[in-house]
Amino acid sequence: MKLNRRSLLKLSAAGAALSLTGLPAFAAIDELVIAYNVNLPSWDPTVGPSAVNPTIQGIYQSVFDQYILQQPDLSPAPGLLTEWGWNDDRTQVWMTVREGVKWHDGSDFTAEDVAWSLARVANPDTGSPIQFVWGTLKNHRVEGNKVIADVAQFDPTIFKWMYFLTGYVLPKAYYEKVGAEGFEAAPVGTGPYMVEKFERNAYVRLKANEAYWGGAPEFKTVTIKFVTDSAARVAEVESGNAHVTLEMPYEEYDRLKNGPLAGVATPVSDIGMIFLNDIDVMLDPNVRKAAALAIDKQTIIDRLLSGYGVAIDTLQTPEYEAYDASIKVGYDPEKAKELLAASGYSPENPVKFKIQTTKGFKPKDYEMVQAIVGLWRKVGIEAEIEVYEIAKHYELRAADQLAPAAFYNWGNSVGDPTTSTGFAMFGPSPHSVWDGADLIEKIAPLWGEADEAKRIAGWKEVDRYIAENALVIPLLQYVQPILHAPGVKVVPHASGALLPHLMTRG
Amino acid sequence: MSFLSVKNLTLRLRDNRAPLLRDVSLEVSAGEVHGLVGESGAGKSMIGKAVLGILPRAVEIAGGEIWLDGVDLLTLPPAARRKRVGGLAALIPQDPLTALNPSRRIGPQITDRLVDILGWKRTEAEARALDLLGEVQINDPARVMRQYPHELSGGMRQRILIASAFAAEPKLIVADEPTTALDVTVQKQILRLIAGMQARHGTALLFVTHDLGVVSKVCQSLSVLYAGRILEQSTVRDFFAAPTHPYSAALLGATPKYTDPEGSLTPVPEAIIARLRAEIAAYDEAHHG
Amino acid sequence: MADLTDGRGAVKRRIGTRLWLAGGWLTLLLLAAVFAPLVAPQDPLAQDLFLTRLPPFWEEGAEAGYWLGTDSLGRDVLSRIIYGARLALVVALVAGSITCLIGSALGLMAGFLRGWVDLVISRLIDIWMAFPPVLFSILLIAVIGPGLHSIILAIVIIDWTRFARVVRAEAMAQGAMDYVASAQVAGRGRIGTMLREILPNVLPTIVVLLTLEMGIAVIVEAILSFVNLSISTDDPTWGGMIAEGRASVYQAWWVLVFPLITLFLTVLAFSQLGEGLKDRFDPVLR
Amino acid sequence: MFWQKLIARIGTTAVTLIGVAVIVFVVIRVVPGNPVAMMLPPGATEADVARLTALYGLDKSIPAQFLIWVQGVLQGDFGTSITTRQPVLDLVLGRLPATLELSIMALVMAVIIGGIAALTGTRLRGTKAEGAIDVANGMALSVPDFLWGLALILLFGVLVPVFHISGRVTPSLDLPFTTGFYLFESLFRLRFDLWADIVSHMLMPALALAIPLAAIIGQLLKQSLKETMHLDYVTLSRTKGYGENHVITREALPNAILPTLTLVGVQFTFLIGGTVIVERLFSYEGLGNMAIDAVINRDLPLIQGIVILFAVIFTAVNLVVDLLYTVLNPRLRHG
Repeated sequence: MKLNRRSLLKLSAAGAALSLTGLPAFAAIDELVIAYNVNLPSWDPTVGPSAVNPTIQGIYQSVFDQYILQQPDLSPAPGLLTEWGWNDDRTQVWMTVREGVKWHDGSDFTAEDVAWSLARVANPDTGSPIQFVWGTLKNHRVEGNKVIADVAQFDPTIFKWMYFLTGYVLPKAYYEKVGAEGFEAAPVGTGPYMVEKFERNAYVRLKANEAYWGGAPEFKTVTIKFVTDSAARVAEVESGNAHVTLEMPYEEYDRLKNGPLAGVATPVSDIGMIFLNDIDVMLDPNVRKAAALAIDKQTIIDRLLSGYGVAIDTLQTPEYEAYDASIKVGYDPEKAKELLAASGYSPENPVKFKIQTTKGFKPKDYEMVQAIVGLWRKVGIEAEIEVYEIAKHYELRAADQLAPAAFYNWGNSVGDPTTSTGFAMFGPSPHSVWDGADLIEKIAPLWGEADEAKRIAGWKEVDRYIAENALVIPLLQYVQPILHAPGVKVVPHASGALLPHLMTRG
Repeated sequence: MSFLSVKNLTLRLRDNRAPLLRDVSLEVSAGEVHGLVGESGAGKSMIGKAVLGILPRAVEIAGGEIWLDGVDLLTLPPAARRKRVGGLAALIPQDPLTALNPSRRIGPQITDRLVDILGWKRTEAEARALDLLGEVQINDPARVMRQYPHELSGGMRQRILIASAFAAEPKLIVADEPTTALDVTVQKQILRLIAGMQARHGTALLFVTHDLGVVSKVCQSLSVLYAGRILEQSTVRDFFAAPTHPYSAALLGATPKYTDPEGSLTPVPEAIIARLRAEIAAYDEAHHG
Repeated sequence: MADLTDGRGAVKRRIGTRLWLAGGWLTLLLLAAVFAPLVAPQDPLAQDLFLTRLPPFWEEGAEAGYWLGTDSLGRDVLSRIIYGARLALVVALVAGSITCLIGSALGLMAGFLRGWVDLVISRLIDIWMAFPPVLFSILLIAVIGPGLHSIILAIVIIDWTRFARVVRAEAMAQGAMDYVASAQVAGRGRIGTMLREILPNVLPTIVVLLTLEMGIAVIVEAILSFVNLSISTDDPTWGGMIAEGRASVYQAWWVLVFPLITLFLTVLAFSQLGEGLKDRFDPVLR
Repeated sequence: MFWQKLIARIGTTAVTLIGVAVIVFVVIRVVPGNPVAMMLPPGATEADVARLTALYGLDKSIPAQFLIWVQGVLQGDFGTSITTRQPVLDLVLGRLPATLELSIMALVMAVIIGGIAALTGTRLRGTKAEGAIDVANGMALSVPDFLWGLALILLFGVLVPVFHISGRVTPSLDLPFTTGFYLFESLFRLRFDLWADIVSHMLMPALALAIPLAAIIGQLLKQSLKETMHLDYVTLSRTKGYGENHVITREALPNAILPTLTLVGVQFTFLIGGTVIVERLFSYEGLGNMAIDAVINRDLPLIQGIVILFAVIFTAVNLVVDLLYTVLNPRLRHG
């Protein structure tokens, strides 16, 4: 039997008719089932490794509310805080707390919860990974429905962190009553859904919070099944066992998006890039520039990712504030050869260095590096690929022992230049790879720049300098594919978070 | 009419058609004890196996007939043949150490044929088993019935196998060198036991052995085999008085006598072996496989 | 002159057709691996982003020279399978034989020398078998990093107990036999006895286990590639191709199916070879 | 005599467990990819790294850490998992029933399939059919369990969607179970609707595990049967008038099973260890699935807990198999 598309469609259609165990057909959906791609390790969104894991923020945002709400286009809006800001001389921050909100256990949400939550993540011994940001605020205090805190060290992005990693408000009374372990067993938040049943590594069943301040969600019961294997996830949705799924190979997305299922694919705040380490051959600007010019980003996106991806030349994406469309690098293999020739290299006598990448961590990560190595080979760059696990990457980067080139992806759902170009390229930060002194001087003043317009212009200037000297090679902005049954309408979120409370019966 | 009548039985190996038995014919009437004698590998035990239908898979019956109580077994379908053999005949195996199923108690291994094949009621079969265990001089038969084979000696196990063989009052018993695997002291008792039971039960007995001494004591008639051919058939009395075939005479010369333990033994002369080979070759030529 | 014995000796096992087929496939594989540069129609690493997912030659839309089609990077599937044979055979031969060497040596010593040597080695075997094999190899590769040497090391570390257990039992059984006692009486030292008396008799079992082990080594490489832990460089491996092909099985089924068939036939060939050798050596089977 | 054997056995088991604990403790401490580095997002400073390392006690020397760990174990505290911040013992014991049930179901299916293959192979020995069964056995053996899983997902999951593809039970069902053993408890509570749903989830992963195991059992049993069929008591039983089927199943099989039993015991432990990949493929929430996450996230205490539990299962199964062997084998029973 020739296993091509036509015969497969005929078979699966026949199969659907044959299904015996009363699998839910594609008709009206009362209980929404989502096939999710990663397991949820822990219910505390503010402490521990899961607090900084971008792939599970969608689940946290269904159960907990952030200080400030981030809308699908990444822009901030009033959340549990209705207004917020600095005082005139920026020595204090003030926040007005929304009233009439209830915790899932029925108790009242008060300014006390906000102050307590902020103090908790600022305290180093709770193991909070973002303590270095929250620690810039001191002695948080409540005045009626306002919360005031002193600014120990000015951070222009403090309010942006309030809708980013660990920016969640937890119930003070409940948490202190049941303790960390009790909270893990029965988490309580103010979010659109309450946790009804959680089976680790298997599924979580959510019940709608009818009294949600943002309006009760349409689907009253939502089950999030953890299905780590992408082929199994697609099979779940295709067989009707689940209604929505994400992160599947683009070929599968294309196959099903107009077929029995529907689909939506939008660019998200996650980019693929190649870190360059200022060691051996990478110290030669010709080699760096040639490496950047020799990559045909658009062809890689079209051929490898079925066209799902946005080519970028700086670490900012079009949605970010500091995005500057005028900075261009482009694809020019001839110029790359000239630059390499200037340093004495050629396809016959290629420059040699190692490039590290993960395999299977991000869609087609390994294949992209193989394609880039193929393109480099044509202009005279011989790159040897070394695969490592994401855990090994973090360690090497923290110890600044990455290979001359290392493929990595960088999430930044806040869209601020500090949490993209800043942390990635600022020498002293343990997470940057390029340690050039010239760049450090350019970036240093921007950390504390109070004037927003001047700050953004400063970061654009840094991005231009980086692009001209090829200190890093940005590749593409990822597009997140979501497949869903025709019976549900999915509103995608630019941060990549899959939010059930935004889904309606389409 | 003889109870067992084998006519022109020829056995060959399936894959290379090497002949094992060449046109063997013999008759055993009810109550008669007939010896099958020959060197090891002469095919004597093959005859017994052919009659009981337990030939190894590698051997096929290339010709001949086996009449058991008036019916040619080879014309019967396998199931009917098995039933008939099970009812009318029994085997006393050579090595008691491996002929009893190690994971089953002794009792069921005697009564199973009576109940399953012959349709006896369980109580009847058990009574019969106890009876026979007594007859083979086993004391405390009830206890032995519940024991496992590994708890009993070789001699005891052979007695049990004999009891099991006679249990169904078969008309024919094939005893395949029943004493060879036992040590000498026990051999005589077992021989006397078999002869006694045969006489009492009037069963026809096909006695396979390489020991002419045993034949002289137990059998009434015998056949001498060499390389799958019967060289001589006669009554025991005539044979021991004057064997007709030179090979038989040589064989007699090579057998220690109980009566004359110090008698010198003369191996079978080469000349006779050569003549036999020529005889066999001529036969093969005539029948060219 | 006709064979006058009762013919039992005449029973020879014809070399089974399965043995011929298995041997044939493995020789074909060996040739492909050794002469890969000559045999392979394309360079296995050459990518052409405009020739991605070409179907095999018999389907329409195929390109000449790409007999079994191309993968999502435009690389020729047939050439990658041929070069993949190199790695498969290297893994099978190297990992197989090292595992066999270590395992058999320890098994032999434990089985024959008995005493505290046997005690120590048996405990070692017990401890080693208490580790879940796949999990242990994933952990191991995380420690030493992916690469050809790590796969081989992982296979050796996991599977040596298979040899040790069997060889120990065999050596113990042989040790009890009379011919060993007579050899020792003839003044040969314990080690001498072990090597010259026991080893030749245990060798057939070792050879059978070795062929089976080679098959298992190829499977372990496929499992590790499936979990993205196989070799890191560009060199093609069947397991890697299967894992990569899985994502686009509906669009380009040949990227998954052909390496799968090759892997399947190779492992089958090793197991049938092992079975065949076992029958040849085993005198008991009439 | 029996008691001496038991005490010696407990001694060896203890040595094995301690050996496993020490080895895995050192191996995972040496593994690159310090878990703390994984926790720190962009912008964290050196001080943060040091602070968190101390918090998780990873800054002490390996022997010191091992001592702390052993003291904890003696009081039943296997440490806390870094990623889930739950006690390791609860996590591991929570997931153990799922893996045990899957392995037992796979073993039962393997014994049935392997048994049938061996018996038919023996009954039809010498014919073409026996050759076909041998080749089928070889094929089943040469395809690893995760590839069988792939094929099953494609076949029964998508093309002919008859069985569930992932998970262990349909989440929308509310489960009245108290223990983790869903399959057995649903039977115990006579809830056949739940039982059917659970089986529909477990069938494919169990089958993927069972096929290679069935091939091994099939080959071993057939080999042992072949040798038993040559023995005299089998031939004697034929002379009693019994047919071939009776002879094989009642006379040969009981004695052929014994040697196969010990090998099946060993294979069963490999099976449990081998569930890692199949559980991952079918997103079946057993120990294996959790183990892979633990390794990827370098959750050292959790890895340690899982490996130790596997070792305990391994030694326990061996003990049971040995006991079974003595009970079944009449010669030893009266020893």
